[in-house]
Amino acid sequence: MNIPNYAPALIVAVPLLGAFLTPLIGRINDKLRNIFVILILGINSIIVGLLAYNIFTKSTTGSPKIWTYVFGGKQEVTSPVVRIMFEVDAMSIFMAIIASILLFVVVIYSWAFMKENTGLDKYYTLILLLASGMLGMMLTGDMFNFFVFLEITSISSAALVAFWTHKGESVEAGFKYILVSTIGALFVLFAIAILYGQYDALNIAVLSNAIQYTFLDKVALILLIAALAMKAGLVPLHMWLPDSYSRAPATVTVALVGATLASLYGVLRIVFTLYGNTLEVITKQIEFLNADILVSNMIGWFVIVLAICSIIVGVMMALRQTDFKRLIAFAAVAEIGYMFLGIGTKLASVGFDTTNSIIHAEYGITALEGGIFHIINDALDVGLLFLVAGAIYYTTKNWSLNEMGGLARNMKYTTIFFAIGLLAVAGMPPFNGFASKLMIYESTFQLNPILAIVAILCSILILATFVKVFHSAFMGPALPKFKDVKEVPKSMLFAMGIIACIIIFIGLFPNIMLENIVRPAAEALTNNAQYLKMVIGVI
Amino acid sequence: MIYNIPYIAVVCLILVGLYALIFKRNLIKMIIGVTLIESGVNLFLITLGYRKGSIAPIYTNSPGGIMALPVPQALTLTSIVIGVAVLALMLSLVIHIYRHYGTLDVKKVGRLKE
Amino acid sequence: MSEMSKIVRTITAVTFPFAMIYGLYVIAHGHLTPGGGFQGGAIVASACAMIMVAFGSKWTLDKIKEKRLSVLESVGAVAFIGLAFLGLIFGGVFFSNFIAGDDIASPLFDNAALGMSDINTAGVLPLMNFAVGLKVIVGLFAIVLVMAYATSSYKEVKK
Amino acid sequence: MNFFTIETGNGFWTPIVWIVAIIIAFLIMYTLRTFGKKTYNKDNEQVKSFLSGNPEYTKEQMHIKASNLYWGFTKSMNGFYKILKKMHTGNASDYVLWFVIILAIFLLVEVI
Repeated sequence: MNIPNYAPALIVAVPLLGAFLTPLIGRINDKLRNIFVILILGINSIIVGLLAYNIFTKSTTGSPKIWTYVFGGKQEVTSPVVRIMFEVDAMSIFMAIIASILLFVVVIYSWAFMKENTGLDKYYTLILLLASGMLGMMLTGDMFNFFVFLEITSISSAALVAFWTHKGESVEAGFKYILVSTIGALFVLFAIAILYGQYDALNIAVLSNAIQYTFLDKVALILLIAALAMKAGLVPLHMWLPDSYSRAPATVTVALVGATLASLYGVLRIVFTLYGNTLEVITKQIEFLNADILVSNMIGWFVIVLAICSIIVGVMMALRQTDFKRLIAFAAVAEIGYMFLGIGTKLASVGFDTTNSIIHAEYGITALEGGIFHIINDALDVGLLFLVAGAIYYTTKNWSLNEMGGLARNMKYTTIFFAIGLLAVAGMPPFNGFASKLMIYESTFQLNPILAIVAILCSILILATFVKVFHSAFMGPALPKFKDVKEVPKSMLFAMGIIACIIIFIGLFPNIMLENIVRPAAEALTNNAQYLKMVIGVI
Repeated sequence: MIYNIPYIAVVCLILVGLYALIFKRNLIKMIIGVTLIESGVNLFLITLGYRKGSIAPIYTNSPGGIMALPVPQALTLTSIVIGVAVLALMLSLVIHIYRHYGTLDVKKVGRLKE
Repeated sequence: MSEMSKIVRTITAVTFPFAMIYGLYVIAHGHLTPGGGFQGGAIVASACAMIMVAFGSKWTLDKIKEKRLSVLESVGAVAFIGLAFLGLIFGGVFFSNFIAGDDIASPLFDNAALGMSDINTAGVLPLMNFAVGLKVIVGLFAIVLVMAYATSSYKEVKK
Repeated sequence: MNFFTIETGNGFWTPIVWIVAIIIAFLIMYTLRTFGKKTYNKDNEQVKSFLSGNPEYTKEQMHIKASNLYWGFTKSMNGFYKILKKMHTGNASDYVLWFVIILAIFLLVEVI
């Protein structure tokens, strides 16, 4: 059997099968169940890797590849309108790689971290359901399918956030999360219904080909972007994010980072693929400016303003937190702002030249590449920091930074991992965060220097924030109450080590990542005609 | 005009749901607001597939004539199934919240802030 | 939840089989008429919930173990996904209807006048409906049961 | 293929240069360290902190807590933090309200 042909379906189906087999295996033996879950996600990662290899090695004609998979029918697509399809291009598989790395690390880390909890059958079931929901969101080519996977992701992750039901605040965070994500998902469904009512299609490529940008399309675009931005945690829709990130178990938080980034992927897909044909064509006259302005510029500047707000609010709130995980969560809000800054710059950079034809500024492409590159860097850096926070909770049973101090004496490896994560998330060279942030700074500087200055200043403040954490948790005199604290178990160290190694690798060889993975992903997003041609044969 | 009434109802349902979510302080009432929005969206989907005088889309022994579009109905069913799961999860979380906090007031429940 | 009066219990006992059979009918005819696994399952689950309301959650929990319910739920889900995987193995595509078309003409149901003598008219669809139905019955009933138990035990703690 | 250098349109970034700089800095540090006294003794009075005869604080009191760090910065930004505090109410209704507000603003920006 030729696995890459079936890979898009298998990537979603294998975790789903595993999720429902887990409680049955859990009745036999706990250790067997843990091995089974790790095995399932390992197999899944291998399938993702195989598919990624097939997509990123270009075909003989040099054009980017798009893998399509039709469910329940013959593979030759005659009319994609009524079929449920998976359309996997470089961007989708790029996100899938991130998700599978995070999930694989999470299950290894859970082995020791969640050992003392009861009801672990349900925990692993939900983790695997979350995996299949996230991966489905990233690979699907059908709007309604996207909604279904969005809801699977939010239900399973809300249940995971409230997994420690003996803590009131965890349950509260879970409730807030499910409330916000349900509202978001319902408005996504409303937008999908508007699109379906007009064009009688749900497939992204078909919709993208047919879309006219009528008034209803505008409403649908607004609903989609606002709802998905809320799920991605853009200020001022970010308030659920610190709540649920800080009160969930550390493993769940890392998986949640993946779920949040899946929503970000939704924004990218909708702006660049679904509306990709129309946003750059339609102009509108602004009365008081007496100038033609592209619609994509309007959306771009709106996104940029919100992104700058996220960066500032996230950093400033992070600076005064005393709760370890809440602090990292606010820093994660700021990091999401950087990604949206890249996306917004790409949208705003489209303009007119002297002959009044539309041109794409070169720094726009760099901004988008930087934004996409920053997705993987943010996932790894923030993930590593959350895992370190979990390790400290494991030993001290406390989240408050005021109660900690001098932990570096007893937990050497954790300290090293935290230092790596700290420098990477603050964008210090030579770690991975710097490469992507540099691309964002340089491109936004050409759009508007103030944006770049704010971004750089806030990046410095992130460093200051984490230096505070480093001092108050790891430095200082050896406190007598932490005399017997030991280094965390090996499985947790191993999980953190995996992420730290990838961070250092990307930091030292940024161009390998950029040339082979990030650039094809950005190209897949911007080259909409190619997408339509590959999926439905329209040129 | 008469065929626009479902769309007006959709907007009303969604607005009432949002009103309940924003201004009601009881968590159970907020959940009712979520279900109202959900029913509004479901009604919208169903209305999209309906044509004047159409019959249910069952092919066996059908009397002929135009049929309602079955795809939105399938979508609605899926959305209802998801809605049930969300509702069950929300209610069980509310039970736990009441156990820990002893109140359902949304202002007093919001302990995680700043 | 405590048990209700004898009248309610008797009426429940009488109406329960009808509700059950109607729900199972909806599941079994899912591929022919409106309805299917989820709808029929919801009907059966509400019949079970009726039992629970009439006889009390304590009594119901004594009769049915919650763990068994979750195992049955997993079995339903695994059957559904397993059928989809069988489609991949035999039909070549995930979720493909690999036994549709191979009509098993049955002498038992030989109702040739209506032209519906075949048992197998929809391939895997009815099987998937059964799997979904099982999962929904058990899942919804477990949710209702656990919620009723959780709220009732809280009241007792308060007292 | 070029493994290291990223071209960013106008500039470039090479981690190798940075690593070389770090290595040189370490070498300088090491050489400076070798100039130090070899006969330094760890187990005598020299290592104790000099507090003008005052009693030494306990370890808990000596450690600067997280909420005391950056005290001046937060104090000077007090006006901004007041706004942020007002924003983060922790009330689930307000989360939905913010969503509706953003939706409305976006609609105005987009349609008008």
